[in-house]
Amino acid sequence: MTTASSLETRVGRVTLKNPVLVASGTFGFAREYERLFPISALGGVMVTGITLEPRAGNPPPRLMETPAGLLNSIGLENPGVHKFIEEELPRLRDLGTEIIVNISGFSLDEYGRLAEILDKETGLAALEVNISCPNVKKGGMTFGVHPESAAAVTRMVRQSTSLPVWVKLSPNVTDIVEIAQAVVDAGADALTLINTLSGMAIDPEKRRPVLGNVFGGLSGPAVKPVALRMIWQVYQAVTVPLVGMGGIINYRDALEFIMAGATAVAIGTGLFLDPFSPLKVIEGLQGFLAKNPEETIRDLIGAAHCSP
Amino acid sequence: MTTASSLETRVGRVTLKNPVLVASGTFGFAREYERLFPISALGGVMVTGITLEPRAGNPPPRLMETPAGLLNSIGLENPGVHKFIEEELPRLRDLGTEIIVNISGFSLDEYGRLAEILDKETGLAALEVNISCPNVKKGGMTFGVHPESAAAVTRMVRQSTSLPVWVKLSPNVTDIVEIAQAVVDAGADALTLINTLSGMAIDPEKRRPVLGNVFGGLSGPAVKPVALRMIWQVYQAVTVPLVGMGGIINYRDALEFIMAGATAVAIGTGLFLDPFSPLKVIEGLQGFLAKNPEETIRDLIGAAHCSP
Amino acid sequence: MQVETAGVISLSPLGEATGLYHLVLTAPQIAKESGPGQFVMVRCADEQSLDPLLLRPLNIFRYHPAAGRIEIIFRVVGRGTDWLARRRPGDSLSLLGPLGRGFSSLEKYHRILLFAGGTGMPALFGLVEQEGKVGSSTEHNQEFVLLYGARTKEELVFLDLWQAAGVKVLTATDDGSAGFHGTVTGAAEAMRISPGEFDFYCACGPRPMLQAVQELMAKYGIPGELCLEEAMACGIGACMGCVCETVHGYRRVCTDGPVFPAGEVKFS
Amino acid sequence: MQVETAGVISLSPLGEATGLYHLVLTAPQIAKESGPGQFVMVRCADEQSLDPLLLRPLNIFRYHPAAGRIEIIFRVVGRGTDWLARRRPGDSLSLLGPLGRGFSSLEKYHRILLFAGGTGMPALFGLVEQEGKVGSSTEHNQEFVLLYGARTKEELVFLDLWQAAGVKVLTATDDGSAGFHGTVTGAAEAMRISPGEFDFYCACGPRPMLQAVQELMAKYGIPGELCLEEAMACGIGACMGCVCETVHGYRRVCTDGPVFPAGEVKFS
Ligand SMILES: Cc1cc2nc3c(=O)[nH]c(=O)nc-3n(C[C@H](O)[C@H](O)[C@H](O)COP(=O)(O)OP(=O)(O)OC[C@H]3O[C@@H](n4cnc5c(N)ncnc54)[C@H](O)[C@@H]3O)c2cc1C
Ligand SMILES: Cc1cc2nc3c(=O)[nH]c(=O)nc-3n(C[C@H](O)[C@H](O)[C@H](O)COP(=O)(O)OP(=O)(O)OC[C@H]3O[C@@H](n4cnc5c(N)ncnc54)[C@H](O)[C@@H]3O)c2cc1C
Ligand SMILES: Cc1cc2nc3c(=O)[nH]c(=O)nc-3n(C[C@H](O)[C@H](O)[C@H](O)COP(=O)(O)O)c2cc1C
Ligand SMILES: Cc1cc2nc3c(=O)[nH]c(=O)nc-3n(C[C@H](O)[C@H](O)[C@H](O)COP(=O)(O)O)c2cc1C
Ligand code: FES
Ligand code: FES
Repeated sequence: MTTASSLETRVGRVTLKNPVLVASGTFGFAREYERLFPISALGGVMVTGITLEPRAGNPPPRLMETPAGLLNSIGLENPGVHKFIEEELPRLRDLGTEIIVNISGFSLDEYGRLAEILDKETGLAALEVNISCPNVKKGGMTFGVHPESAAAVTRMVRQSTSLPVWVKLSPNVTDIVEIAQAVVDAGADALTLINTLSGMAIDPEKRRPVLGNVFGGLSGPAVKPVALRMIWQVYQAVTVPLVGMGGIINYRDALEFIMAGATAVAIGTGLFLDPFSPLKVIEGLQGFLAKNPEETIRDLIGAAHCSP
Repeated sequence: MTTASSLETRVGRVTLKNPVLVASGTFGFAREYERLFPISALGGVMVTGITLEPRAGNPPPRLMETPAGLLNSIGLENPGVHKFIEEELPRLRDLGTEIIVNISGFSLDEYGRLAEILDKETGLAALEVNISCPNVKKGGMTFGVHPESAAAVTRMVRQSTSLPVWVKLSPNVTDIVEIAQAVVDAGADALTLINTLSGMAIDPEKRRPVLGNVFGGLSGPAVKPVALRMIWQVYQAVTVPLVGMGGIINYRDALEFIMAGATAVAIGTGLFLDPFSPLKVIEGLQGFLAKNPEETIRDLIGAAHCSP
Repeated sequence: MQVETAGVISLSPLGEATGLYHLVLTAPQIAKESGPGQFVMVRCADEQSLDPLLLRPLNIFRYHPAAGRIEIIFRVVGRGTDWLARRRPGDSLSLLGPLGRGFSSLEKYHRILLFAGGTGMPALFGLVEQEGKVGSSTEHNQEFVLLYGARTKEELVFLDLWQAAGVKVLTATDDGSAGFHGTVTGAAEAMRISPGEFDFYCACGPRPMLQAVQELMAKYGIPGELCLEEAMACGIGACMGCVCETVHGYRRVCTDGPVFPAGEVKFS
Repeated sequence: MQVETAGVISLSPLGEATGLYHLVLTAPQIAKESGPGQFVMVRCADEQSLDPLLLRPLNIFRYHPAAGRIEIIFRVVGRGTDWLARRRPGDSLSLLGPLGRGFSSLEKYHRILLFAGGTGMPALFGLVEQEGKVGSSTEHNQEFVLLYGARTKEELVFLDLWQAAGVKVLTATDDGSAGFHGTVTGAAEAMRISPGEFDFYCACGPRPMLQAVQELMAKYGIPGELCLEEAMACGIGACMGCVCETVHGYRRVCTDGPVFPAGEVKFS
């Protein structure tokens, strides 16, 4: 019989009632979607990227729809960690689901301070470390694209908090496995992947880039094959749990990620085409499991790696 | 007035009657599409990837449709360079369009020998060097993902032929500009980009990867934002002409690539959704130029880089 | 705000080659909650198709809480609206709404100037109809003048409805085929507005028009509100994607707007 | 082979919950060139939509060169066929075809066994109808026996048409609701075929069925041909994407097939 516990999954120390999270930056601080459905139905919420100081974000336009995808250049608009703790965290704690805070720094120091500050707060399940931020001290290359800088950020956060550290990998790299290994060696408890692919669009009438920031991050179904490939490769190389994301719309997409090696999944862009998509994915997974009463979601993790 | 010559463009030494080519691997040796339209209407044909020895290719299934994209794992099935010269080249020479031969080697030597062999043939406009092949001598990492090996392949081909050398870049890299510069410094006359993004798909019923080869290359509209971003970045860094491809379906897509910096474009996956798409793109470009009688396609190259 | 499955009651082209359509839907929940200047997000693709991916924002032209209906006017500009234009009576649509901060109450104003440009018109009609809400224009002894601009005569739609609502309608067309030959701001200047003639204005239309209206009204010292458009993803304030620049920094068009007090939005 | 814009004449569901549809199209050029076992590629998306992206291969069930029509039977299994099932008479479809190497001429055979599994059935009907081609079955004094398998009785469609063409029809269903309870190869074994009773066979259906048929017929020493399916991109032989493994190496299903001589295809 499929019980609720068939869907339970564990990302390291963190137990999730089901494997379906919502992805950072797409769900705000859960204020808005709360008006549509009970957030407690979700496995967890990855809140919007938080920085040390408040950030205004990038100039508009910030969004451009592409074939089966979405380009965004939000630029981490957020109220800063202090206002987050004051104004958002108390509400988030009471939502009845796991809260994962996504942090972004523009120097190693900033990552460390963010982790320290959040370490003092209760009610957080984990920190998700966004290493796709430009390193202002190193000429703007993002931390996440080199194993050394990715490891350095991880170590810094690891030293600054006792919370589980989930590191979010950038897909804009030659060798995702090399980065994953470096980050795990540096103390990551789990990996989340993928962040957005770097892309752009041009308006042929205006003869200018569409986005105010020229470049944006590509998400949505268009990137799913790339995300799945990376999960697959990383699963074969590391033993920490993986949280998979990138184009998940329905439960079959989620199954693909889980069978490729994800312990949990997150939905971002999928919310925009149907705000209820996370709930439908949960239902769909339940239905799939119901076909085989012996099986739980945990049995499916990485299932596609072994020959039939 | 828009004349045919408004569409003429030059990729280094190679003059194309219009900027619309068909991408390697999607057009075979032009035998099949010839039955649908006159190949002479095209700016050029990039023939299927040729290797030194005949290759059987990868086990099926080799294709999987993804959202607005296509995964393929053909694995360079081809008759080998000698049979190509004997059986295909004579016909190709007479098609009335520029013929670009795409070559793939599994060692530096193979690239050199392919270039030497083809150097003796007449009727070729250029060699397109596919550096996305696994280097069998270096444990299977592809040549195209490191600047040193990409440059080495380019130098080898450059030394072995007097034909124009177009190097085809892999998008599966951290820094496309670094590779582009290395390849240009090594003597490339032009760059073509992008090849496919590495991806995969899983069949949740079978619990196995869909493709016989597990991994495949993602092409089609889904990848267009990534391709455009790379053209944009490379255009700012090098002075050789660029041939842009990745998800071009209609003339507006082609304009995006040209305005981002491409001197010509190629259509691959677009053929599969409409075999006439290259002709429609040519017509569409002509229509766009007709709006502004002073302008030629050459005026649009890189136009989106300058402020309005 | 909710997700509601709406039924298509009718879908009619407006004029010959305008590309404009009039859509009438059953959507009782959304009809009940709607206010002037609010919008809905509509999924404009087959259930299983992922292209186009995102919902399309469309203003609520009229809402009828009692009948459980809403009306929309849209122009076909791309693949989403093209898909929408091919629906038929009986089809269902997935809607999210009503969304956004609409126009403020006009209770305290008496002579109100409305500026409509193209498909910005539908956003304004709720101001004079306000069905099911506290007061209607006549009750409040209000006077409305609508300055309605479009490319050509054919694209000026539902003039009769506006007139029936007691609104004085002045038109402007780019090609001079009806009304003033030029923009709505040109038409407004031609009116030679006297001091105190209007005490408020509301405007909805393309950005250049809104900018021109804001500048002109500032000259006359008339306060007002502008209804903006911006590309949207979530439509409910979560993604920070739809911001416009204002004197208070970036503000979300979908939830802080789409209606902003004149003077707040920074154009250019 | 050409690209032809076809008009939908009719589209009818077959049975209650089978998911099967019967599509009749005007496509004069394709109708003229078609032969038994050939297929068309159909674009199954709105003109401006890029998902689904690729054309869908579908067998030509019947072709009527004189009337300029072709008929197709398809099952809704995903978003492409779902889109197709929602077309209406008068709509147009973009087709590429006819494609593939169909069945060889059966002229020299007299007693032919046909194996059809599910939506493999339509590929075979041209063999007995052969409209507009040199000979028809009766002229050649041929006898056909069709072994037609499906999941359930309702999915066995157009039996009357087969019978009207002078074919002896034996059915098999997975659930036993009609004919033999089991597979078509089970049904064939139950027939106790005597040596020389049949001199050729043609089969179309899912891979496991084709494999079983090939093995069984090899045992009886009957030669034949198999019609395969494989995911396709170009459909015309250019992309090398649709290969199956044969004793001669990889062969393209779209142009070297879809029909292959029995014994050539390597299953498993
Ligand atoms: C709050 C709000 C209310 C709106 N109300 C209405 C309305 O009542 N009636 C109506 O006809 N339209 C309205 N629009 C505009 C409408 O949302 C767009 O026309 C629609 O999303 C285009 O979708 P598409 O798929 O047809 O075009 P696409 O294929 O997405 O794009 C086609 C062209 O339209 C442009 N475009 C895309 N999105 C927008 C946008 N948001 N605004 C302007 N241009 C755009 C593109 O740049 C492109 O040139 C409103 C927009 C907003 C933000
Ligand atoms: C030469 C040829 C002739 C065919 N003739 C017919 C016919 O006459 N009638 C008919 O109903 N079908 C026929 N098919 C199968 C038909 O092409 C597929 O069912 C169709 O492409 C599925 O498209 P979809 O978008 O609805 O499904 P998708 O969304 O693409 O896929 C839905 C499901 O169908 C499976 N699927 C996808 N492609 C194929 C395929 N090529 N074969 C089998 N399963 C597939 C997928 O794995 C998935 O499980 C034929 C296929 C070939 C290659
Ligand atoms: C509008 C938007 C904002 C995002 N903001 C963040 C962010 O602040 N921090 C982060 O790590 N990822 C951010 N992402 C990336 C997503 O969390 C996710 O990794 C990515 O979108 C892929 O998943 P999807 O295809 O389901 O959207 C953002 C994505 C979108 C679309
Ligand atoms: C079926 C298929 C086969 C391909 N074979 C080759 C090849 O042999 N050599 C090569 O350099 N690129 C090959 N490519 C890549 C294309 O040439 C092109 O770079 C890529 O598909 C992006 O363009 P598109 O989106 O227009 O298809 C192949 C692509 C496809 C879809
Ligand atoms: S569209 Fe997401 S915040 Fe406005
Ligand atoms: S589908 Fe392209 S070769 Fe068969």
